[in-house]
Amino acid sequence: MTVLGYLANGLVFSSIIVLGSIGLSLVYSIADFANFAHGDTMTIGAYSALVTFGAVGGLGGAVLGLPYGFFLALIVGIAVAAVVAVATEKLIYEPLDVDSIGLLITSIGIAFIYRAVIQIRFGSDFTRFDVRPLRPIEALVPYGVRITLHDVAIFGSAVALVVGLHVLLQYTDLGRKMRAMADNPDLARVSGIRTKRVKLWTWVIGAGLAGAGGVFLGLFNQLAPRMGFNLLLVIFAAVILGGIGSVYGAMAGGFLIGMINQLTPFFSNVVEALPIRPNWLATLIENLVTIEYANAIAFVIMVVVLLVRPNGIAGEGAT
Amino acid sequence: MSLLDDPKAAFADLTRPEWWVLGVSVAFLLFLFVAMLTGGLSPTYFLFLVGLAGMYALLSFGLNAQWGFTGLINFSVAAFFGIGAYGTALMTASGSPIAGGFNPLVGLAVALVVAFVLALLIGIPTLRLRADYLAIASLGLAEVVRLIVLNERWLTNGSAGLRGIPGFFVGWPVLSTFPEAMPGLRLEVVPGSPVFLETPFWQASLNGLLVVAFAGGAYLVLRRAHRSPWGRVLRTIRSDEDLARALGKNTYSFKMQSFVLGSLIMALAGVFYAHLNLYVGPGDLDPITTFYAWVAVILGGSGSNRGALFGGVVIVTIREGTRFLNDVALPIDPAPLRLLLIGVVIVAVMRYRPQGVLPPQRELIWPSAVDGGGTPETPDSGVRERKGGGGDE
Amino acid sequence: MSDGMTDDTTGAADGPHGGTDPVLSLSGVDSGYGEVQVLDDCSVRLDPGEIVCLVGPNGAGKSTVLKTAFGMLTPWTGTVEYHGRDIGGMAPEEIVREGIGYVPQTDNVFGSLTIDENLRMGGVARDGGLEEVIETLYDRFPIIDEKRGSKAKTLSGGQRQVLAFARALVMEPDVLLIDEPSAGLAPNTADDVFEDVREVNDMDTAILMVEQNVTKGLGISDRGYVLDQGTVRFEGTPEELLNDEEVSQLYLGG
Amino acid sequence: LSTTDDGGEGGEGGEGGEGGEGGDGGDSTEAYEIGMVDSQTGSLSAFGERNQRGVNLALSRVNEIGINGRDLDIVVEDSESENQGGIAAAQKLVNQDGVPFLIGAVGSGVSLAIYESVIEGTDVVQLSQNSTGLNLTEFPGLLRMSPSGRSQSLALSNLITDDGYDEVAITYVNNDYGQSLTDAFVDAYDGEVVYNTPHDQDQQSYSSVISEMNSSGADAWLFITYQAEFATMVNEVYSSGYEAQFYGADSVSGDNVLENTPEGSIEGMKIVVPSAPVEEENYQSFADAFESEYGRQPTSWAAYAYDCVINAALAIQAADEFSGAALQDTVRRVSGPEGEEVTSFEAASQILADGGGPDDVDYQGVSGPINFDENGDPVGFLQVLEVQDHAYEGIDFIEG
Amino acid sequence: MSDADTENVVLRVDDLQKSFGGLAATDHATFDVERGTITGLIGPNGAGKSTIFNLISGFYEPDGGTVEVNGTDVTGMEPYEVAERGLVRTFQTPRKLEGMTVREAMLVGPRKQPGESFLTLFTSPGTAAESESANLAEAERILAEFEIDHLATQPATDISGGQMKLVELARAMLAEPEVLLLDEPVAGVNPTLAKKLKEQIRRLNEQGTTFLLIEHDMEFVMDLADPIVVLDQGHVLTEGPPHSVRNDQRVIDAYLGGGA
Ligand SMILES: Nc1ncnc2c1ncn2[C@@H]1O[C@H](COP(=O)(O)OP(=O)(O)OP(=O)(O)O)[C@@H](O)[C@H]1O
Ligand SMILES: Nc1ncnc2c1ncn2[C@@H]1O[C@H](COP(=O)(O)OP(=O)(O)OP(=O)(O)O)[C@@H](O)[C@H]1O
Ligand SMILES: CC(C)C[C@H](N)C(=O)O
Ligand SMILES: [Mg+2]
Ligand SMILES: [Mg+2]
Repeated sequence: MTVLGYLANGLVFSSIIVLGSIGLSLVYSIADFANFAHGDTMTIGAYSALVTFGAVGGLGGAVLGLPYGFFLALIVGIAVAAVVAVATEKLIYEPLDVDSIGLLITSIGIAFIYRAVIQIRFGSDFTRFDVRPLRPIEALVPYGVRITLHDVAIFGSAVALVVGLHVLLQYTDLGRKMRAMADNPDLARVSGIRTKRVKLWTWVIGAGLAGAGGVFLGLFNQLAPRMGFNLLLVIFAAVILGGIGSVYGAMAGGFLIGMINQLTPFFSNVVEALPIRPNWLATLIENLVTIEYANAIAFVIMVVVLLVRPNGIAGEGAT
Repeated sequence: MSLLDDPKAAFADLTRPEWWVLGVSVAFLLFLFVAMLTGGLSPTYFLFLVGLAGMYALLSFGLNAQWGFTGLINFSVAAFFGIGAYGTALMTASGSPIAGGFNPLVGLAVALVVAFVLALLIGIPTLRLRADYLAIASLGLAEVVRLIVLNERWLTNGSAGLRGIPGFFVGWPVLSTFPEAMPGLRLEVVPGSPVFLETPFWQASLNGLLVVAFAGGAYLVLRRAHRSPWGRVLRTIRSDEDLARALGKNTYSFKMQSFVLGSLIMALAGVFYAHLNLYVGPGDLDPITTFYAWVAVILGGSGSNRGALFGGVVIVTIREGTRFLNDVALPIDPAPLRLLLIGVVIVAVMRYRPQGVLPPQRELIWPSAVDGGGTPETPDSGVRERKGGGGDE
Repeated sequence: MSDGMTDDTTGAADGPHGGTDPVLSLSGVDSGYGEVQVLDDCSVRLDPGEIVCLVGPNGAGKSTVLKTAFGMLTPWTGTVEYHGRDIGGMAPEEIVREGIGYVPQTDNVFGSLTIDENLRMGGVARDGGLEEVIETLYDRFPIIDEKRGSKAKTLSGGQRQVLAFARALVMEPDVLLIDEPSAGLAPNTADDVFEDVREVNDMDTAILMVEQNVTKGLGISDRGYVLDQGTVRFEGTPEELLNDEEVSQLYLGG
Repeated sequence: LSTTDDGGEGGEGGEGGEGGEGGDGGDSTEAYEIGMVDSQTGSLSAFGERNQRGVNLALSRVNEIGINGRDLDIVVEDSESENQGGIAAAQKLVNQDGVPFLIGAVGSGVSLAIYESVIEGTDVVQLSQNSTGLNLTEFPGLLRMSPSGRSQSLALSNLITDDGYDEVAITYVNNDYGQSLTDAFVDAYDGEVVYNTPHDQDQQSYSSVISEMNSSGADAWLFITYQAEFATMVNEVYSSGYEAQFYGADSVSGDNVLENTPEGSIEGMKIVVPSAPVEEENYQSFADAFESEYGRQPTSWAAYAYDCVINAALAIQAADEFSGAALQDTVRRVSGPEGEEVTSFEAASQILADGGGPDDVDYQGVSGPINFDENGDPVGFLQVLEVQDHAYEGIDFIEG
Repeated sequence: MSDADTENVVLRVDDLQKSFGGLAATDHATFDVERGTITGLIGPNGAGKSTIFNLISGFYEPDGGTVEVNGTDVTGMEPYEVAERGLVRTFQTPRKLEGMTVREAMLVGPRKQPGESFLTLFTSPGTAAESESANLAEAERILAEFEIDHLATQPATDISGGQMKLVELARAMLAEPEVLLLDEPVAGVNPTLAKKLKEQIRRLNEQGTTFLLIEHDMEFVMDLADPIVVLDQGHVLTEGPPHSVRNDQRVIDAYLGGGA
């Protein structure tokens, strides 16, 4: 595969990570805790879409190899994830009188509950959307890029969602209110911001994006009760890398992590091609820059990035 | 003050949640004791649970010394735990690819040294920087250590894990043969439900002894260190590092001390684990351990040593106790039920004991200084009398 | 500013003070934090168009009075009335909409937002005309005008204080509660701020203010209260307070 | 309080009350209680789910008839697919519930961990339902129902050589199972292994792995991994447009793989699986019963779990007391080569009830003839499956 | 400048520069603080007073210029190293110590406590205990002087704004530094109490502590400080005894305004 090919794969995978990290980061800055149930919220979105798609079917036509019904399912997935998150906020988090780390622990419990419920309802085996898998786009293969129309759809929808969010944050008061709240909740109330409402919107957006991420993850790979949880570590890494609590940072972080994840084979090619001396060092590095160590490499790169940009990619306090 | 010096005062000193916890703990212990005597709970299994609880308590002591004391976010608990377990296993196990056959004391020493070096390696570059650095670097460290253990077969035996680990007391006088030497006992408290105490029980007792020694030692060290000027500086750092720096504290050095101390205690938990289960594998470095250590610290109340101890016990109760709830037949698929229960219990604890079960109550002032000072504990201004019911903020 | 409010209440029962109804009054309020009581049977009244100054030792409960009036704390007993309506326990974000503004003593700016955004946040509950008000405020406070695009956390202590004051003015409130407006201000800037308080007051806004700069604070006030241990110890015109030997000794540093 | 000498009590591993009670066999009407450690949650929970279907089916078979007039009861504990969870589960079963017979576990690593830390040194019988890792062979005390991966590896190497490939690319799941099978394969294979890299479980994408396999130039690709991971890889291979001849070891086959991969994507793939004798009538009836109960075809994993339960039940019936020591003695013999070959619990139990001893029965499982060897491994048949029209067709039988 | 002068100077700020983006917050500022004085530092809001404190105490790295404490160049040193050389500062916005009581928060003040060494805790606990008792007694004495002794066991975060300033000041005094930098110690403090604090500072000064003091309360500064350094837009506008500064037209224009 060519560099272009790896990059293309990276773009698609990044799209999913980005959707996950934005929500995590948003909730982090507004509700002020690291939500460990975020991964499982993605799972909820995916399974809701699965049920919906199963019920409505293709609905006639298709775009980018995806039946209309799938897009309806996507919307339902987003909606259900958002509703579940809002319900959890109302029923569990809001009545709690604990600090942020206490909320974090609570969210671990919530994550278990979500996952157990899904496993009780759907079993623990994996499954896929009933969408016909596609072959790579012929025109791109000569360039070493092997992606399908589905991949294009994932990337395109993710970009649309991210742009939509950007517009929302930039051109409506909501974004500013969110930042004000993240900064100083008491003063926000003093200024007349209805903080509970802002918080609910945050959950809606964060969980909705997570739901979308889950649906795409299911399309990209497959659905399983642990799918979201397995992605959580990567998403956390992306969020920290981007500078905790910064939405645009999370986008950048998610993008980078997704890329690195897919680029390891390319790195190992590069390392092999480099004239490293002395020889033992070359051997050592070649042995370490391999797929086995892919996740470790991602982390090492992250730490290096942090050393270069001490405040995360987006810089301190940026949103 | 300790219970031994002055039991009365020690009791009078207890806060309300402490009374609550003490009461519940005593009741729970009594319950377990009765269960054991009547054959409802096997003493051997109970001792295994004690071992697990001790192990989680150690992990949570270690994490508490980092997060609870100083606010250091360490996501590589599993890595230090694994270093402890693998350190001793590689030295003592018959299946070790590099050494093996050494006395477990050597294993203990090696494990601690490796954990020490690793803590320095990750602390030196990150502790000078913003708090998130440690978080992310430790997240990475956990993964790196796990992958090395998994992939470097020449060193760690890879995915096959290490077998043939001796018990901790092998080679010690008396203790090494103690379980076999003890006679089998038959206790019959409730007629018809005899309780047998045989070799596995005595073996489990030794393990219990070991973990009590480890955890007790760690607790004593931490308790003294915490309620002291040293612990106070750590708490200042946790709350406002700049202030500590302005007052002339070398915060980098303090953070390093706290980080290393915590890491060593985590490694100790690993050492115990290896000699408890007699087998270690790469799966033992799974991040789930980190996860549970965090839950333990926070359920117990960050910053409190007693809380950390309690948190360790709570984790085992949640994880293993739910197995018993599972015995009750329910009409749904039992498999994920325990997961569900664990989730519900965690949420419930946070709901009903929000400050963590035992939040830090004590001031970090050298005990004798406060007690000797004879200052009134209660504020004496007339305005601040307590009034029941009241406003919320 | 809602003029209608004032009209509504003119018909209501006469208050204790010569026929004018207070816009804001705390009567017999006990209040505090958690289980700790701070205010003890505390009564404070603000008449239309007045500037009232609260003075007293540190920890007397002055800030607590403002917080209770503004819904940050719920009174345990007693009432908080705004134009005769009980607003005790109403949430601050709603009280803002009723026409009361509040400048907290500490943590009173959004550090990670720019000056401009801080002011916009002050106006989230406005219906319109936001841009115009903000421009007027910039004109009035050149010290922050220069820094429109800077993050508030980079401001000096005094600049911050001005910004906090300006933020509360964006709503053009009916009643303004200010906690130590001059703390940390250079003498000339403090004078400016007091001048501004006056100006705001001239536009029909009643002001309840806490001040430690007693000479200047009482200097622009119509009435003053001395608070100690959560209770009103003295009440009177500025002259009465400043000339009272005991008050001056105990509380005003005289 | 009295002192017992060590052997005197029939020496169950556990001291729990119930272990003692069951000691005297026939009189009681209480159910016999044995334990099982399964992957109910965690990364192998899908296998656990399959196992439970087999277990439940077997239990209903056994309890229709009963053992000495008593029921069989299985306490299932969750290993969370992890060593720590597995050990804790086994500790509870052995030391608390006092079971003398423990079925467990799924992953080879967990089975070994349990053996090493709980079972070894006691006389509790451990019988793993699914572990195929090679290392289990080194522990004669640890029985398993699924045959060792060694025979699979040998069979795979022959198969690939016979198909004329002298280069192969391998990817295996990075655990004891994957590693040991791969090592055995590499040892046995004469051609060149041009790519040999592990992958972690539960990843969201394996595209780097498959793109490297593709670049390796080998035309034969061997997958030693689990179903979910394999399905992911197949889909990625398909959507990348790569082509190769696929080979696989046991855990890559299953209905769920077929259901979740596109038609044609694994056409012609050959998989060596430890096999139930699918031709046999007893398997057919098992499969039918399974299908009518669960609406799907059984996997070989369910068949192993099924056989574990039946074998345990027979061992209990044949033993003169319900203790670990006695079961150690009978567990191998009821399915061992001596005795009359029977293919159902009903028939076997009849022989025992008619006064037959453990050596008078040779239970032939639905998963194979069983017959544990001296290392505790079953003889096991292997079957070569080929994917034809997106379905598995048996094309060959190999004896282990 | 003679050696004797140098001896007398505990803090020397020489040509210090610091800018943020385009803004020169400190613009070639130069002044000395002589041993035994209470030196006032005044200037309009945003003049760069707090920035200079940050530069001196090592919280900011200067873009140029040097800082000397007791004759040692401390430019670029870590804050704790500067503090070890005898210079301690307070913060303008009081620092809140979460999870600590007022007296705990006070006890962080004393420098070089034996109990701050992990080893000492175990090797000679007696020493640690002794110094702790002494520090605690001292802390309680100062709290009483500041009229906040009734707050000793209150959570340090649950006190009024003015009380926080008092704790901040009291803690710095407990550190017993040679040079104490106070950033607006009496802003928000009740005038009656401020008067008392003035006496405290004066007494401490007589006992040998040198002060550099930022304050907008003119009565307070003019009474206490001599000399006074006036800062404007990052540089020293003028310097001198209170009466001359007070009457300097530039100071009146930039800072004091008509009312002073
Ligand atoms: N970290 C920073 N980033 C950007 N600008 C800053 C920063 N710190 C201070 N400034 C700017 O530098 C100037 C000087 O600020 P400084 O806090 O030193 O003023 P000050 O003299 O202490 O004022 P005050 O009396 O109001 O406290 C101000 O204009 C302020 O906005
Ligand atoms: N968040 C809080 N929790 C508990 N007690 C508090 C809290 N804030 C203030 N207090 C206490 O309430 C009393 C009154 O505080 P308040 O802030 O009203 O005083 P104040 O009169 O405004 O003083 P200052 O002039 O110092 O600002 C003080 O004794 C203080 O210790
Ligand atoms: C159920 C199977 C996937 C288990 C696998 N054969 C192992 O030994 O790990
Ligand atoms: Mg106040
Ligand atoms: Mg300042």
